[in-house]
Amino acid sequence: QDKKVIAVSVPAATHGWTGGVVYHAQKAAEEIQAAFPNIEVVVKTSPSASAQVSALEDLTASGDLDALVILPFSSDELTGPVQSVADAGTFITVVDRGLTDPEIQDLYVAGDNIAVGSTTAKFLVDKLGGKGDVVVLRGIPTVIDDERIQGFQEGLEGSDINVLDIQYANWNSDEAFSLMQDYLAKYPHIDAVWANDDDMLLGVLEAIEQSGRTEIKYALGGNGMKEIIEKVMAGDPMTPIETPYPPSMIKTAIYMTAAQFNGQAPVRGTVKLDAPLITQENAEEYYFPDSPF
Amino acid sequence: MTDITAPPVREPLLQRINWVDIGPFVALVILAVAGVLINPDFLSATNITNVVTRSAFIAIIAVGATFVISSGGLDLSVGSMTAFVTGIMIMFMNSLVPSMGANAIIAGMALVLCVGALAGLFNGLIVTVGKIEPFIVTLGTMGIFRALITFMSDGGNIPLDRSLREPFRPVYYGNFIGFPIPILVSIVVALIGAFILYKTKFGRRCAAVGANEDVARFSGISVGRVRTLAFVIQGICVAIAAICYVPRLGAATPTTGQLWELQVITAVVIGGTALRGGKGRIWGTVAGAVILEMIANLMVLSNFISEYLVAAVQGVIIIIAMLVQRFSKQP
Amino acid sequence: MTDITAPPVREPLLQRINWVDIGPFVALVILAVAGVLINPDFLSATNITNVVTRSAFIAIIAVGATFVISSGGLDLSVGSMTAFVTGIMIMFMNSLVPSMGANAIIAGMALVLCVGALAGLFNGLIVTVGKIEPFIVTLGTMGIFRALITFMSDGGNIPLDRSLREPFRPVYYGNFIGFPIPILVSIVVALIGAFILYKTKFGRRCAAVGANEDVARFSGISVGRVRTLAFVIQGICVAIAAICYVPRLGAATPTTGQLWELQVITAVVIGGTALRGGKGRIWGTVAGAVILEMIANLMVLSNFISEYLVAAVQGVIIIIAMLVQRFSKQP
Amino acid sequence: MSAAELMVEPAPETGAASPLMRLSGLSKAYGSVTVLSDVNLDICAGEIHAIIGENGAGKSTLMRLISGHVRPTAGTIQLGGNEVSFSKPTEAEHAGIALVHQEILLADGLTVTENLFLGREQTRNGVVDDRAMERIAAERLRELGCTASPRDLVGRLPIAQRQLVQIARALLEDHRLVIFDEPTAVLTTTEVDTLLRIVRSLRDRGVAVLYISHRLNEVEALADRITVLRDGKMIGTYEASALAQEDMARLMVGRELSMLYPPKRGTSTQPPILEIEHLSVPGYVADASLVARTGEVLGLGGMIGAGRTELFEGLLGLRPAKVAQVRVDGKAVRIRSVADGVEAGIGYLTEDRKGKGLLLRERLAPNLVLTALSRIYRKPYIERKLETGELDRAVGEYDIRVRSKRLEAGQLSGGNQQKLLLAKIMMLDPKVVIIDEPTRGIDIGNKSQIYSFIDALIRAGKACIVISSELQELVGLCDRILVMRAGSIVAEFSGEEITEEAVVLAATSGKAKAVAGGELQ
Ligand SMILES: Nc1ncnc2c1ncn2[C@@H]1O[C@H](COP(=O)(O)OP(=O)(O)OP(=O)(O)O)[C@@H](O)[C@H]1O
Ligand SMILES: Nc1ncnc2c1ncn2[C@@H]1O[C@H](COP(=O)(O)OP(=O)(O)OP(=O)(O)O)[C@@H](O)[C@H]1O
Ligand SMILES: [Mg+2]
Ligand SMILES: [Mg+2]
Repeated sequence: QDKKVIAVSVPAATHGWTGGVVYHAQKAAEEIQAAFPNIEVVVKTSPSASAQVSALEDLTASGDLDALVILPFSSDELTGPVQSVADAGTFITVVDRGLTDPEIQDLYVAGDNIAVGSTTAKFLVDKLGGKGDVVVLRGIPTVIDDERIQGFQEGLEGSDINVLDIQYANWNSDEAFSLMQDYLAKYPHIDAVWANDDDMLLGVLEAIEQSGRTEIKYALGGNGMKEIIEKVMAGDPMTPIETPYPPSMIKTAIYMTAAQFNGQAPVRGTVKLDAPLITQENAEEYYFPDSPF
Repeated sequence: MTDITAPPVREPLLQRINWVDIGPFVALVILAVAGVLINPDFLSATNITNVVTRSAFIAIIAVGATFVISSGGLDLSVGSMTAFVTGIMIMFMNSLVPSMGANAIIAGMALVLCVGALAGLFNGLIVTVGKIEPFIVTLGTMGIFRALITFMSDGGNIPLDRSLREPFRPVYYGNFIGFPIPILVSIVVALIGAFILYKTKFGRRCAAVGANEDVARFSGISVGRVRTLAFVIQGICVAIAAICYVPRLGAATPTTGQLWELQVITAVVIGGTALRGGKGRIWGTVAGAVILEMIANLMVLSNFISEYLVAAVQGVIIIIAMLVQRFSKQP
Repeated sequence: MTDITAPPVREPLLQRINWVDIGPFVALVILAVAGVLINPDFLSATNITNVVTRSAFIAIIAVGATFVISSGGLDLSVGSMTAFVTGIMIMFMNSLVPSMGANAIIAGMALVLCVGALAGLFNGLIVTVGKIEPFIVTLGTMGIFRALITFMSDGGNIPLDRSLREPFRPVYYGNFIGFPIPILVSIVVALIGAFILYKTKFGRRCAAVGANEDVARFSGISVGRVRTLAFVIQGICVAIAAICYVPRLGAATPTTGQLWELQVITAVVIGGTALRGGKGRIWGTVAGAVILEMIANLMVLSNFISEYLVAAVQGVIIIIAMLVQRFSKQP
Repeated sequence: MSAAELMVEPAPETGAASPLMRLSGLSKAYGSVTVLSDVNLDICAGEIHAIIGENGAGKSTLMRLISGHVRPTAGTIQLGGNEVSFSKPTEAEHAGIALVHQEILLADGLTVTENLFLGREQTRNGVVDDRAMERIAAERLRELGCTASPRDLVGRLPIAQRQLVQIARALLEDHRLVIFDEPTAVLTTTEVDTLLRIVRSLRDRGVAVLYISHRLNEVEALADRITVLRDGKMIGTYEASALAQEDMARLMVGRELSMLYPPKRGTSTQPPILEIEHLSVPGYVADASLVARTGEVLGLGGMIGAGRTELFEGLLGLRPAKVAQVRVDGKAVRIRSVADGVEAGIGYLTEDRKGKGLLLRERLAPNLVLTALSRIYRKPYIERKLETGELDRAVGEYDIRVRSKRLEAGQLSGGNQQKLLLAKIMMLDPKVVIIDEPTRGIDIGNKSQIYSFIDALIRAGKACIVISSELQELVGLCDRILVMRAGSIVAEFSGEEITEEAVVLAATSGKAKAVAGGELQ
């Protein structure tokens, strides 16, 4: 019996964005299995890097895996284990975070975290006229967070925009709310706020609203959460733009991987998702009302 | 031999002060002084109000935890229970909006109190009927509640109906005679908690069960019932915290209440309640919750701590706060 | 006047089996049977080897935790301590590569054992000298270690030098007479742990301190020293786990070892050691670690559980495992 | 009243040889409260030196000073001519001083052997030698007539066995001075006899023995010299041969004592107030039935392990038990917990006051009212004032000697703890009071108070069941006695039949007339 098995390994739904990833992965799995009875897609979530390595071992233990779609927790930690899977002849699709050794992956659907930071930064440089005071909220200390901050700082280079403060808020709206309140207490003048994830932006917006402070021109996020896209569509002056980092990239990757078991030639190489600026004009394209994210 | 017949001497004031109870407040004052030195804005009305208001959730839940802990239990599930009951409440309110309008809020509040009590009952029954360590039971239910909210929200979030946001908002952002509502709520909860723990039969029994289960049993106290009830009180406190919480961000997410359990237990212990049970200190617990929030606030307000090291400094301060407490206990 | 009690009769075999010790193994067997029913691949050699190998980290750390808990302490910092010592080890190894080549691995291993012991000593001294609840102390140091690794890695990660990956790899992936190295390491650690806990004066005193501090003190046992030493053993176990961990993931990150503390404590408690101290069960602890890993494995192997509900099912299974344990205690 | 008035001469200073230990001006104060002042005492090798005094006189405190558990506020201790100052118990132990505590200080979760060897484990090649330790433990336990197995968990042992384990622990190594602080309070006659033999053999080997007991007949039988403490002060040291029991009592209390036991009331003919039919506690009690009537004190005698305690614990649902029928005042009741028992009018006072009776870390008042919270409950809350009032009343009524009402229960002297516990149970105003070992560790003055109190209860129309391991007490106090052996009620005595010999005989050999459960109704 030659039923083809595609395993999908993604982080557990611990916050909004990963929740979106799980949602899209499951959607893709259902759709593909309904359309192609000869393909089976198993989605597995893991709450940590080492759990993900374990999940890989479990998925390959039975030895009948044809393809693996993986959104790694971190590049360094998963490179070795994915290598072992690849060595068994499994087709490897890596999503979002590339492995340290690019040779391993057959297909790479890349998100661009650096671009998320730099696109936002460039927008601010432009709108604030090259100068001003901004505060930044970052997530959980991981590669993604690090890259976004790095991109943001690169984007500000050459301008007179001053980053007053960067603190962790763990991609959690409550912690972001508290942190923003404290920023507001600490800095009498803030021109703009960047939270490197939309979950946190929700908290930031509430804190700003409660403070009644009016000098803050922009509060921006990133990731493309539907609540924020709605704001962009509505032309919200505080949050006029958004940078997408669509969790649906996992769906794209699963479809591209599945295609080869459906008679098409396997797609190899790199598919780069850029992080274009979402504005009121193009917001509609990035709006998925049914997605939980 | 006749010492008892001597008229009781009024003890001097200094000795009558209960130093153990005072400990956390001493720590609080020292922290506040340090705060002003670090950043003069610290004592601004807005900042202090913000900090105290924010500490309300932890304080309210920790009042419940004081019962559980002083009766010899432990509840690790409070954080995810908050997320779970919040989710239930929002979904229920949203579903009632078409028929009831803003009254859905009242109905939702009533429901969440029941759900909280039931969730607490669930924990309590497994602990007492199954006779399993509370640590393990609530670690298990922590996973269960967290999974349920993730499931209910499909991993995303459960937003409150827009039409309810405005009428509900004052519950977090509103004031009453100058005090933010959450502060008032937590004072009321603490007052009721203190009343129950110190002034009712149940409170006495709670402490007795925590101090020595055998003595309690031989004194005619139904140990299982008292323990279970402590968990139910914990559940109700979680529900009250959830009611104050929803209007703040207007949504429940799988990250709601994450790691609150650790904060709650820390607040209780900093407040002077021993983890092994037998004695609960409601007001110390409230002070403990404020201390925690204040430390976090000071971390942001100070300028000389690398963002990477914030957690380290917090850890150090918590340990120092405990030391201050210990030494203020010996007058 | 003679005594009425009959001379002690040799107990029948069934009664001589220590049922309390057997509990976790019964739970393990039931789980394995359930596993086969869910997915026949479960019992494949590869799968079982994988599961047991993976449980090595938690098992090794939990052996240390058995000492801490049976002496009446608790260590919440083990997870972040793992991250911290892993980071130190990698940085040290990387810095030695130019001069020592692959020998850097040996040097790094020696160093990490010292660092682990020191980190444990640090915890132990604060607990015993400062006389603060271990829960609070280690919650504090948990923050401290976590912050240090974040600081050391600048919020990113600390990868092992490429040239060391190959020579280091066998420590996780290698075999010796057919057994994966981590399994052997954890068996050796458990053997040594069992020897120390059951067969040395220190081990006896550890249990005595946890059982009744006052009695231990009156018996001339230096309670502080015993407690501190238990934390040092915990630190060394963490270091050993770190050594096995690095070749698996090849890097230390600020999220390394997150929430391991809960898994470790759960393993210890499932293994039959009481959280309030007084009795440690090394082999039960090891079984507990395997049970946890097996549950996670079954979640992956089974296909009918919504991804969102995995945590809930795990929670339920943990509680059931405890129930099985309880009932197997009463023959 | 001075000692001289009591017409007994203190023993002349024994200038003989040099004493093993000499205490000079030893005092102890807790804060502003002096519990022991200016004690001067010589203890010689090869003597049994008894210390007697009322509850709270400071006997245990003195022993704790000698054995390094507590440091004196003034005065010196000389050992073998050299001044010593112990900062911890182990130092005293190394100097050859062992103390058997009044309260049982053992770790419940450990086995008998582990407890015996705690802190002095034996090793072979660095490995603890369980085999050897268990062998020694078994031997020592046998010497003491303790039937516990070396591998039993101490927490599972009845209290008497625990006491024997504790004694075995003190005697494990050879010491120069062994102190027994009320070793026999929880023991029955057989074990007491064994213990007395062992104490004498210690003396004969040249060991100095300090011996505290409230059982004056023991003191009379055993002691070479007797020191009397009253209110923390030394009254004097006397040659034992010069003191009769009445003299001891008088010296302790400082006044003439009236009769120890109240006159008996005679066999009651009133209707039964408590009827228990066919009660079994698996492993402890087999099919016991009994009837208690108002107007009589019903005694329960038997050896250690006869199952008397378990019978009533089973009755009150404190351990798994089966019972066909329980009637209180003629009405059938179902009792599944102590609370049900209270409801039905049954009060039970445990024999294990530290482990099951009092919250040692809690103050006196909360302990007192724990069972009877309603007494201080005035809707809608508990009134502290009522609570203090209750404490004042109980302190007066039961003559609980407390120097401050802010003390924790664990800081009371043993006897006063017992009185507090008694007061606690009586707060419930029960119809039937079951008192397990009512005077364990209580001095003779208080004993007679408690007896007259029990008598008053009976006269007030209540029933009282007394479980006692002290034969004299049983015989002196009770109107009717049931004897248990190996889990069954084997004999009943009333009126003239009640003699020590008859009870002992029934408890050990069963030659007395057996009573079938049914007959009792
Ligand atoms: N830690 C303490 N703090 C204050 N008072 C104390 C403390 N320990 C003991 N006392 C008091 O010292 C007095 C003497 O107590 P001690 O235990 O020596 O009496 P005792 O003669 O052994 O009595 P008993 O026969 O009842 O055992 C008591 O009044 C007791 O309350
Ligand atoms: N050494 C022992 N070995 C085995 N079982 C024992 C031993 N000692 C006691 N038991 C069990 O404990 C039961 C009751 O013990 P316990 O001493 O509490 O009874 P009791 O009659 O209340 O004695 P007392 O009140 O005089 O201490 C006995 O029936 C017996 O089964
Ligand atoms: Mg005494
Ligand atoms: Mg008894």
